[in-house]
Amino acid sequence: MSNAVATPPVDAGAGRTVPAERTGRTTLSMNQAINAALHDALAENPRTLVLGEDVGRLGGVFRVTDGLQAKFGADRVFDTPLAESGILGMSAGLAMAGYHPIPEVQFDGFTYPAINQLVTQIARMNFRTRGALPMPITLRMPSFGGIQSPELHSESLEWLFAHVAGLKVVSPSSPHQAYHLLRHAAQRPDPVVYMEPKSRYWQKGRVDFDEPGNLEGAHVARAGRHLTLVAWGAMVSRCLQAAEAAAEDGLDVEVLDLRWLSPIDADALAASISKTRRAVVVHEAPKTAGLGAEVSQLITERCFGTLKAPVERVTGFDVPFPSGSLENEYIPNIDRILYGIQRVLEYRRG
Amino acid sequence: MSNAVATPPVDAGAGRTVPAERTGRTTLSMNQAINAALHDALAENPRTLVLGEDVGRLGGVFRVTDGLQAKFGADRVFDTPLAESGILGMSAGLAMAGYHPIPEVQFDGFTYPAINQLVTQIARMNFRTRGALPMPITLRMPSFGGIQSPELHSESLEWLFAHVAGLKVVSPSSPHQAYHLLRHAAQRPDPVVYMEPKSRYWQKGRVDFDEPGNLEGAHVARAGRHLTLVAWGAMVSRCLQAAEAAAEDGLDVEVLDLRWLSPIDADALAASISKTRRAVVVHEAPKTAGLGAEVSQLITERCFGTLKAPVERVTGFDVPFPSGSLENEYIPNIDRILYGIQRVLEYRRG
Amino acid sequence: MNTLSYGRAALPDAELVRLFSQMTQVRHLDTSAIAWQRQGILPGYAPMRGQEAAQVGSVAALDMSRDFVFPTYREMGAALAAGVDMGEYMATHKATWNGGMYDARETRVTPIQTVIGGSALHAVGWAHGQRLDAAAAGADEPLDLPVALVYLGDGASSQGDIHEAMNFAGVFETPTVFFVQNNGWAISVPTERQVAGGSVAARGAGYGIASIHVDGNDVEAVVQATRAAVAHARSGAGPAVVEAMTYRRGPHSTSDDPGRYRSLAEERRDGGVDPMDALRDRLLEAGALTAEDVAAIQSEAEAFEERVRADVQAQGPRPGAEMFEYVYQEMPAPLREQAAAWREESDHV
Amino acid sequence: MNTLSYGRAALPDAELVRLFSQMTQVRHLDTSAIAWQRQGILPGYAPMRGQEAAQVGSVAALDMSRDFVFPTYREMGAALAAGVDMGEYMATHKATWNGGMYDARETRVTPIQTVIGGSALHAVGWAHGQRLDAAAAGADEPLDLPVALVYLGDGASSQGDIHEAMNFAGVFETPTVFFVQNNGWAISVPTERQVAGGSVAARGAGYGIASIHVDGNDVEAVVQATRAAVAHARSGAGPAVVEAMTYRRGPHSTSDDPGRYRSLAEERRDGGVDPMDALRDRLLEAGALTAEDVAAIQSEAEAFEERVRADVQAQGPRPGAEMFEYVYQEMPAPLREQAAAWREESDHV
Ligand SMILES: Cc1ncc(C[n+]2csc(CCOP(=O)(O)OP(=O)(O)O)c2C)c(N)n1
Ligand SMILES: Cc1ncc(C[n+]2csc(CCOP(=O)(O)OP(=O)(O)O)c2C)c(N)n1
Ligand SMILES: [Mg+2]
Ligand SMILES: [Mg+2]
Repeated sequence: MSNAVATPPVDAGAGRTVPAERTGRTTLSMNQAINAALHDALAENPRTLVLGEDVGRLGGVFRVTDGLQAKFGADRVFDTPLAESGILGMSAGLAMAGYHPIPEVQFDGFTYPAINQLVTQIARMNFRTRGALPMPITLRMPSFGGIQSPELHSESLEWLFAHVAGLKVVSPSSPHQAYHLLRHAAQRPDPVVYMEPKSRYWQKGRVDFDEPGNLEGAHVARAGRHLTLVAWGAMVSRCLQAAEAAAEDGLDVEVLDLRWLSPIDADALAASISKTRRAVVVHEAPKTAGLGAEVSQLITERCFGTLKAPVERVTGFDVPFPSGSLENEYIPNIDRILYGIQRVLEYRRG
Repeated sequence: MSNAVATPPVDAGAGRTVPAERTGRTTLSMNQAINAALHDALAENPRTLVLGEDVGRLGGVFRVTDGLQAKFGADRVFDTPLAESGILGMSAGLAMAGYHPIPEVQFDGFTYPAINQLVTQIARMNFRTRGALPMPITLRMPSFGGIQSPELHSESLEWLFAHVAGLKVVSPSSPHQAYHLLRHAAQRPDPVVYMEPKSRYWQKGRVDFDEPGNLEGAHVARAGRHLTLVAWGAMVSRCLQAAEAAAEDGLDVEVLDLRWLSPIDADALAASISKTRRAVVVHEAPKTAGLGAEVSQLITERCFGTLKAPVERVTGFDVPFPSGSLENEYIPNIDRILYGIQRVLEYRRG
Repeated sequence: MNTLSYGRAALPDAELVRLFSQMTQVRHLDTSAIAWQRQGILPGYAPMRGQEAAQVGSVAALDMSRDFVFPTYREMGAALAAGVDMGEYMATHKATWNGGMYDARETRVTPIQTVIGGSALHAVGWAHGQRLDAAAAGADEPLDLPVALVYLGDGASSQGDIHEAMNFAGVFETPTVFFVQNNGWAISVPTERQVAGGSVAARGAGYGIASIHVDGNDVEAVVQATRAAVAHARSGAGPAVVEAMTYRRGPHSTSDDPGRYRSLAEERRDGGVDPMDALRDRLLEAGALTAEDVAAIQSEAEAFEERVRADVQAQGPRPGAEMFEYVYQEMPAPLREQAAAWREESDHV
Repeated sequence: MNTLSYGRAALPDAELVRLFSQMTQVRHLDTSAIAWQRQGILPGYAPMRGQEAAQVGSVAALDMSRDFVFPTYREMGAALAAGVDMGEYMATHKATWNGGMYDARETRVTPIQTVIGGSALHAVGWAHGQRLDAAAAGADEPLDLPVALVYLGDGASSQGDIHEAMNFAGVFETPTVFFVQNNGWAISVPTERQVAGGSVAARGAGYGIASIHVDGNDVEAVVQATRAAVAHARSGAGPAVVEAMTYRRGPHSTSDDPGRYRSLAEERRDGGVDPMDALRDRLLEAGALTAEDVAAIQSEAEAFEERVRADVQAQGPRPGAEMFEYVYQEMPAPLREQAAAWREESDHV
């Protein structure tokens, strides 16, 4: 058997024709929304490819690529050998050949073997070649914790990606955003890391195909006056819950879904916190040198004069992500977020 | 030829006997001081090993391991094949066998291929095994820019190492510190990343073998009253120069050499900034999500009530480290540090 | 290809019976663990049905008083054979502690590895340490070294770390045995789309490493082949690769659905004879076992499973404080503060 | 071993003369670049003396109108042969722009790679793209694919990425030629302590990849061998490894001191006959060249070197604004702000 030769797609030729644009509204789970976005990206651009471990016949361990190989054929949606550096390095070469690869890393924690290709090659190729060989690569991976996974299946890597010049980083918090942000990312000429909050894959939500909304920058997930919770990915819904709980105490909490972790929307942070004058940043990654430090410092730089208290961070601890039975001790829960809010409210200048 | 069999050391047996303790003071360049520390670590503990690319016969591309193989033999100081993941993975195995490996990565930017072994294995093995298999590994690498090196020979990776639970990170700024901090690191039961500021290798300084001074936490490199510059590695001497320049304008600037980048000495930051009430953090890495964000936020958390202005960051830009002819545009220079100081001094609450 | 030949001298019946009995325990525990997952006792599990001969047979070739084993997440059978407490082993699947609760130093079995290919270099480094120990002790040739045996799958053979490990092992001539269980699949990807050239053992040749291809479903052959590889490594002659051809008869994990990528007919065809059945029939035929013996062995396995299940069910979550305690040997002050803050907030709740 | 045989049909004299002339340019420029470094014109340089035949010969086997070359930092000769402007090439050594100032898309030569092994997977991905293009266009077998040729050293063969690249190339049967210049050394580490098993080409066998061992100092043999590898890849038969045995006659780089790890006597012994001398003598003997021709070729090379030197000396540093400009195709707002702040502070100074 020649591996190089594609198995013909079930629905041959489908990949070459743009299907009727999706219109209207529907209800989808996040993994379905991502699947739809991948489908439409493949349909729209014949040079878009999906590759990774088990993305083909299996449809991905979370079924995110379900049906795509059957529809678009094994030349456009294909399984690779088990090697993450290989997947990203091959994607770089495909981009040089004019393709738009959408590689998947099967789990967040298996990005580490590919960091060299990501940081020294993909992120820098446009720079190194003075724009001659851009890298329109959309790197997807299931991210963050929350589903009691085995070791290294619950990492939060935004702190790493966000530091790397040449990359952009985005994480959706709802099916609607998941669909539109992925379509948007897959049309960019620069590499974008797209972090999928795996604990939200099965959460259903309304997707409006006609009204994507603004796809750049942060998004106010809940407006409020007294304090701003800043979060992304799976922590957005947790912050919304915390805001509800705080509302019972008469506290009107704003929740800012940062969405883009690189570039960070500092204007949105400033707009929110100039109003609320108090902020808590929430993330799952360990605290030290996590992205919360950058977000806090950006807020402080912009709002020093109006801030009532130092920005508080409610985050994972400076420990390896623990095993499932301890995950609720590690991931910020509603109580810890409320304690963080309380510390900010009770802060008195020393 | 069997590679596995060691070439006998020139000075056979020297590795087994602890040489007369070094005493008194002497003047050494930083690479000589590191060499002396490696020598003494090898002499002190027969289970200490030095390994890496070209560390043996060549004595390292910066001559930091010069003479060590001749002295201690090719079983204890040995060249590896050209593979950084291999070097760190092998070090993990050697640590499991009761050795204390001191691996070298030849240049900062070639740590990327080893990130998986460093982050998922070395940093977590003590945790994973509940203390049964600790990883007393001291990972050395020439770090930072300043000598017009080729691409990827000028990276600043402290932002990455400092985030990783299970690692400790230190960077010396003088020959004296280089000697003592390395001795100290090499005696620790935990993995320590030791970042050598390559632009300072040839800078001479006095080393006092009798008085190591405190080896934990930060170090006040220059006392001052009006503002604190926080820095590490090669930026310490640049900040000292900036402080001298500022002194001409009657400004009394404190320079805090952070030294340990994990754990960060928050008490020392608080002590300094409660006094000066103003701070500028200086580093070579890109600004966004660099360690300056964490340092700034720690200062803000501890000193919010007394801070006169938001902590200012003078850092590399959010771009790949550029080629040599642009390096002075990229690395914070004295002018940029002075501008940063000025912004802090001129800050008025909006 | 630098093929290592190995003796075909038959194993004594008593030894085969011991192996059969161990394999029976393994099979029963494996089958049960899948049931435990369905019953909610375990959040997940990675079945190894069909790989009992490869795992139990390879460990039988080791001297666990001095050798060291580097497993992946699918080596329950190897861990059992190496003497690991199965309650402590299952702790990783119970989500009690990642890597398991057994003492890696005491058992001489490294913690369960989730990173594909992550342990191979450790097995090279550890083995090189044995060489250095021998050199420091002035040991004579041929050496008599402790050996590191690292497990890897066909999928793992694609990882760069495996290549670096084999090359390092070749260059330093470390006493490392790379034991490959080629079970036909890496989740949904079949070996022919994974392993260019088709043979992991053939890779060994590229590094000048001795290698052996063996029927991984024949426990006697596995013992013989692994003994040869271990003896080679032990003597100081360098590393060896053993490629044991077997078949993953179950799903990749309890959350996998193999029906999406292979049919039952294919499973039946590719899986061939079950190694358990083959060994049992052979021992019955040879008169080494009677039907009653088989039944007794099965009952023992059932009793064993019950004890392990009780242990697993009794296992509560670890105290949260351990999250902080085990990160370092020397806990840094900021982490101590985080632990204190965590305790305060947990106590309040 | 899956050895690819190749035709030994002699190259026409005219072609050999053209290659000799190119090699002479390369040798002269290489020698000069070392001098430039001593004179302070370049901050550093990586000499390739002794590898002219391997580099010029391998490019001669390509069709630069459609193939693509993936060099390391030591492929000045290959870049020259591929038509890269040498002033733009030297920009990397002048510290003007990392990777060089030449247009990678126009020249079909990727930027100078400093990460050992970093480009091999790109050559696999790019080549796979050619296969996909052919499939989408419904091309007939045997295919006539554009080929990716990636250079690597003996030292690079130790990197995990090389293994992953060869395996991917094997699995996807990409038209990739891995051209290994085994020059005996990776900085101070000799091949025998680097390459377990001793042969990089032998690694190919482990991936079912066709491979060729060739005398890298014999330009004719290099052309023939590489043509065979390229033809194999072009036809769709899959990747190939060419291992060209040569010798790094100079230091690793202008900051290296080879005296620390090899003696002059060893250099003389291991280096053998200089490939330049061998080819010149052969062409003189065959009457394909006269002594006057040789002198003329040398003068041309000298004139060429002067032009390149003038270009390099004329090269000023790039405007600092380019640091910001080329990071992205779509510059994000915070970076635009940083660029503005940078400009303001630079203008003040
Ligand atoms: C570095 C890394 N990448 C991906 C995964 C996800 N993953 C877990 S098991 C597996 C397949 C492994 O196949 P193989 O090596 O053949 O072992 P088997 O599962 O067949 O025992 C994959 C892709 C992982 N655990 N680690
Ligand atoms: C990933 C990585 N590790 C280390 C280095 C430092 N380094 C530069 S060249 C070199 C030796 C390369 O040897 P080889 O591959 O044989 O190529 P040659 O220099 O002989 O052309 C080393 C170790 C590097 N550039 N990249
Ligand atoms: Mg398998
Ligand atoms: Mg070489």
